[in-house]
Amino acid sequence: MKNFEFASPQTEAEAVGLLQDHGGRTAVLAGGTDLVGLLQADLVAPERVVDVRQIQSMSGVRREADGLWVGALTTLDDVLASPLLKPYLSLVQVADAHHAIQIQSSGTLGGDLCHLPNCWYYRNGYGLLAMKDGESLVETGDNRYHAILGNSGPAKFVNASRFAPALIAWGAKVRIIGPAPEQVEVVPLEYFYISPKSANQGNTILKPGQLISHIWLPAIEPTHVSATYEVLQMEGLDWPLATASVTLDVEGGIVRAARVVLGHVAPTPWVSQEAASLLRNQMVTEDLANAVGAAAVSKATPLSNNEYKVQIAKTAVKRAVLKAVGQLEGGL
Amino acid sequence: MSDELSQLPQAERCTNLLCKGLYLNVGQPPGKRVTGDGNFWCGKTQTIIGPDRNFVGDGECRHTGRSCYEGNT
Amino acid sequence: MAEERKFGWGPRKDNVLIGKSIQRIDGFEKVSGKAQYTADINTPGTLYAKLLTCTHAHAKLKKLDVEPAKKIPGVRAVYIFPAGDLKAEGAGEIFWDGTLIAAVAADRPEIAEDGVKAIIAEYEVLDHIVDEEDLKAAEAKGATKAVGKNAKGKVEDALKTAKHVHKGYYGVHTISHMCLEPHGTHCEWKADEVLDIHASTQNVSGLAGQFAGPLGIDAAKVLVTANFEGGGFGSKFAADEWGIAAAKMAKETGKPVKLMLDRATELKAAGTRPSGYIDVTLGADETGKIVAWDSHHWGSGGISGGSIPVGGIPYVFDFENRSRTATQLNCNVGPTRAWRAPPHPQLCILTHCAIDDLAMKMGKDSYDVFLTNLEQTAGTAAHLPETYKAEMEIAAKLIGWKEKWHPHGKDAGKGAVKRGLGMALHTWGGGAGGCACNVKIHADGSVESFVGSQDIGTGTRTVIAITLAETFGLPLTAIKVNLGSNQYPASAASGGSITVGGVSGAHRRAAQTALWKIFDLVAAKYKVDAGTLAAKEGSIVSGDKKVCTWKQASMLLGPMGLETKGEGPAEDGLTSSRVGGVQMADVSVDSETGIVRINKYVAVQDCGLIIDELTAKSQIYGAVIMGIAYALSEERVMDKKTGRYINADLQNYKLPRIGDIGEIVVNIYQPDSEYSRGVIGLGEPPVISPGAAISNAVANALGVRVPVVPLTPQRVLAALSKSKGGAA
Amino acid sequence: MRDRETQERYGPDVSRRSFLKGSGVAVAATAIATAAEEALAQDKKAASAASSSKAQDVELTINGEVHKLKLEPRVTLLDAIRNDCHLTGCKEVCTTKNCGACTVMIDGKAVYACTRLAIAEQGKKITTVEALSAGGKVDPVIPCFIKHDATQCGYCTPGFVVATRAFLNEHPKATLEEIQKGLGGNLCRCGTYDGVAKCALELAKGGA
Repeated sequence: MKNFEFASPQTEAEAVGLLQDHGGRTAVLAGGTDLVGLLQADLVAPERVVDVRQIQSMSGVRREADGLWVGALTTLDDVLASPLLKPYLSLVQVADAHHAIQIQSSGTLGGDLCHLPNCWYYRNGYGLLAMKDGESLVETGDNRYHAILGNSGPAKFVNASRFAPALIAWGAKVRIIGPAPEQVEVVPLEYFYISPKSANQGNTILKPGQLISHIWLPAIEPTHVSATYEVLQMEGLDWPLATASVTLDVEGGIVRAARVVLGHVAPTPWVSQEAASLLRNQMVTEDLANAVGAAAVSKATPLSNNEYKVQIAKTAVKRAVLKAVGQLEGGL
Repeated sequence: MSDELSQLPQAERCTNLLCKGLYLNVGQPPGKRVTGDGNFWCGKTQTIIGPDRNFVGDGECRHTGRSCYEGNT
Repeated sequence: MAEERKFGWGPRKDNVLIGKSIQRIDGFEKVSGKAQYTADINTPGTLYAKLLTCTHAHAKLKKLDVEPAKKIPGVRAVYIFPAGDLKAEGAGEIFWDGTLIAAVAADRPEIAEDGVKAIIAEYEVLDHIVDEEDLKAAEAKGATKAVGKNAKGKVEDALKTAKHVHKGYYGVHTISHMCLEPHGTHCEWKADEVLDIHASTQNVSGLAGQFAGPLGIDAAKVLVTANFEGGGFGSKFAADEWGIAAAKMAKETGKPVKLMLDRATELKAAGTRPSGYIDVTLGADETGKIVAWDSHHWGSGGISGGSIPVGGIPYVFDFENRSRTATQLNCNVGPTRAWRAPPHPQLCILTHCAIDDLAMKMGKDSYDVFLTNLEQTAGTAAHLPETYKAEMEIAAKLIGWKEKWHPHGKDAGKGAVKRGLGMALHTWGGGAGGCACNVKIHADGSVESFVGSQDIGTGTRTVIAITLAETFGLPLTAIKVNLGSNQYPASAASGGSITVGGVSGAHRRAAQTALWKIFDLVAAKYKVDAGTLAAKEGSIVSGDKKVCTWKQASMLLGPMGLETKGEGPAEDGLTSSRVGGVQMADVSVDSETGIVRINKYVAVQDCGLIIDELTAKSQIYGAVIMGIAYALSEERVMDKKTGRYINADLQNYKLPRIGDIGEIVVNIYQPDSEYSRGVIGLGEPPVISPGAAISNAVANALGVRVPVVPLTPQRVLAALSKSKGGAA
Repeated sequence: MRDRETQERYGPDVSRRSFLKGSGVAVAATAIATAAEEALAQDKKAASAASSSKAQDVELTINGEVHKLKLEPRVTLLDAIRNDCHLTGCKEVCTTKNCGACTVMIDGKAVYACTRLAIAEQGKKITTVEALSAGGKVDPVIPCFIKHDATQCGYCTPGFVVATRAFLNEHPKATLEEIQKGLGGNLCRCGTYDGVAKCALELAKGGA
């Protein structure tokens, strides 16, 4: 770990100010579950670490007229305990699937959304694009855990956030503050992620000095159902091979609106319009769910060694759809 | 080290050649001695590469011509 | 005159402690965090050392400049390993990712890290080969070596006339030991040039010489201590070059130096279990008896060998007509070390998966095929067929084999999830390791023992205490066990499942020797026949009559007490060797995701006389869990492109956790005939079968063989896809 | 700002439903932004008060005792506890939030000490495994681990003990399934899980 300054602001404004310095070569520390490991591996080497956990306004879940404002510091434990978040089943399921109380106590939603890729080339110091001598290491190397969608560009890692698919399926937005003192923007979460085209790009739209302060969720209606299906090789702490989250609006057994989002299959969370459009105005059956799964991966372009992930992603979508309407049976 | 070398007349193992079996034999009669599991290391370098930067092994370390070879004489 | 004085265990029914479930006596230290491991030693002034390793699989070191590190305030020493010493003969060639180049010792760990980063190392990168499975590619690169071929009988003829013939390919990837306490030492030079070492080792009595030679000092001046050791599994027998580095830096700085490997280096440089792959053809007659075996196996144990030898295939069984060939691949991967039951787990997978597939081909119940061939296990030990038969019956009952078994791939479940059963057998020598101990009976009746052995998690202290307490008729709390120091009588390294046999035999001998002396003194003093005496419940008794208390008897020894020596092993029936073992797995496989989960796992294990059933069972639970790990998830992933061990971390090196193991049922097969065999070690045998048993269960569930272990979702789905005619 | 590929994928919003429309976001965002602006005005001065990267005074409250240390900001809580406070019950194994050997409690919650910076944990109530057998009082988790032999080499055990205590505090009546989920953050290489599960289950049944 390289040395850095440390600061612990009390307010959002103070945090933004602290993050601007050093040309923005600063890092936001929340639960530490990703950042401290990155620091130890020298993958992130900021000149200042800003611990935002003292900022009251970034904690807690509040109901407003338009929906919920969820502080970025909301931990997985908070997600599990919050009566306001309880109806957002697909979110709660993700928090519950983190089978480690240490992560549940520390990990925050904001941190999860900004979790850097678990790509082993990235984690071994080859950068997000894993380029060496102008060549992609992923393309010809061991890409068993890499992208099967959206991988035609230089980025072939998969987005590591476990909550993003569910949040995007709910149409969540993120409130971003900084880098200028008063600057605030609210962006649909699906536009938050980018697939970097060059080595100096990150995997989100966050500019140096910016951070997520809140996540916005629309108000839930009785007709809304949702589910997340994560395919985890291990029961214990592990990260998914593929994830699917669906949010449906079901009236009289007919799906009126649908969003289907896949995770861990592309450099960004993957919104599948193909899958969603198949669901609309239909009654969910096993056959339909199958077709939805197939549609979600119909444009998959697996790499040399990850064809199997297409099957897994397809299954995840199918099962998430069935799970949302309470029809899922079986599966490990 | 090449196969040809291991065909050469062989001496006793170099006294610096170690393997797990040697540490299981405390107090064992010769007939009951475990010979090891094929994983050798050099007692001088404490790695699988000898002082002469060649690999160590049951065959490799019987070769008296090796610069680092030490017999029990 | 009563019975002759001969070393031996008492009648089983008389045992108060032996064979019972006894809590380990060092449990409190371990559970409460008070146990001090090598990594926990922080004597005043201790410097922390960190390592610079090469991250190329094959390279030539061109330049190494450590001066910038030396200039950092707080850096006290920089050590250059032989691989980094450009002045040496043949210097500079690096053969695997993780090769140690230099170490930096500093006042604080973070400063040592700064020092490592300041070192300038330049390499010329050379061609590497890291694919251990691809025999043809290795041959093309000239990286193979024939390591043996032998045959008996008439294999070709037998295959021609066999009623059922199966040809298959199987494999198991390399794994790392992944000791949770990494390899490492804390070295401190004391007065008179004495080197005081705490080492994370399985070899307390064998380390002094390994340090002394390279340091140029007398072994007598090396103190080695390992009171607790955080896992070794066969990888901690050497002083290791990092141990020498710590000692040299401690010498140079005049301060204690602690050097523990970082996690990645632990995985890359401190031991792996070699891979194994096999092409095999086997044939059976109409009864299911296997009559022919023809195989070629290969794998890699690193750049210089250590792969699976030619012997041992086929595993447990041997067949009348049998031919086997072995080839070693010399790959740019870190060296292997003994891994729990070397190399039986691989042999078991390579053999018993093939036998199971033959059963599938014959349309027979795997159980029946194993049973039919049991007579062909007698070559290893005459008693094995009978033991296996009994154990198979027990295991089948425990797992519900007869009720649950179905033909491979048929009636395995309606939805995506298929369920299946699989089994495998194993054998291991074990026995008693060399051991010398001193047992001291103080004049106040307290008892102490001294032995240069170690506890690597198997319960060595407890086994010794039980042996002594049982012999002297005392409670466990009356015994003080001293181990983990090379200042005590030398004992064998803890490897090969020989520690429990070694220490229990030697301590029983020492204790019986002492007891007989005490009996003579008691007999003289209290005018009773020494031959009628026994030590029970804190007293010396003659028949039903209490003669004196243990304390009174001890006082007869005079103020100096009594010290006796115990040695072993000996041919006196206290210990023996060679066990069997049968395991069965009940798994579920999600055919749509490739995920395999263990429902139930049954391990039936014989191992002679059990000293402590609680810790013995723990060994079996632990071995099965380690087996589930290499069967389902753990593997070293060598990236062909960079030549690096790309998953050398606990995130991507996947190990099972508390929810991943299903229900494990442990049954120790211990009829009186086993008790009378004496003590046999247990650490290794139960780790052998899981790979094959679980693979066979998956094959039974799917009707398709997933040929290579671990059975990851990727491999399961690939096998399913291939069976449907899709791409592999 | 929007990534082209993301936009292309997204396509038109065809739904009539609010979870797709996100109406009213702007209002709330403004409300919060206003609060932020007010805070900004008050705290402009504090923003420049970042500490230095040099070793500095750090006070950790561990097991009720205050440890006054001089540490650089980069020192992890784990290193501080082990190397500077000489409490070696928690172990360093993975440093990548995976194994749980370094588990401590912070304000009662189980936390991986390797994921925290010491300087950031000042003023918190840190509890290490040592506290569970201090002052002659032994936490019931400890004898229960021993009883079920939930330890072999013992290196992972203290972390497992702390995790079990923290877990049971929140789930005093836990089922086996809950135990398997809750304690999935700890790794053991010797394979003591069966004993750990039995121990936790027994304590849960006894209402520990």
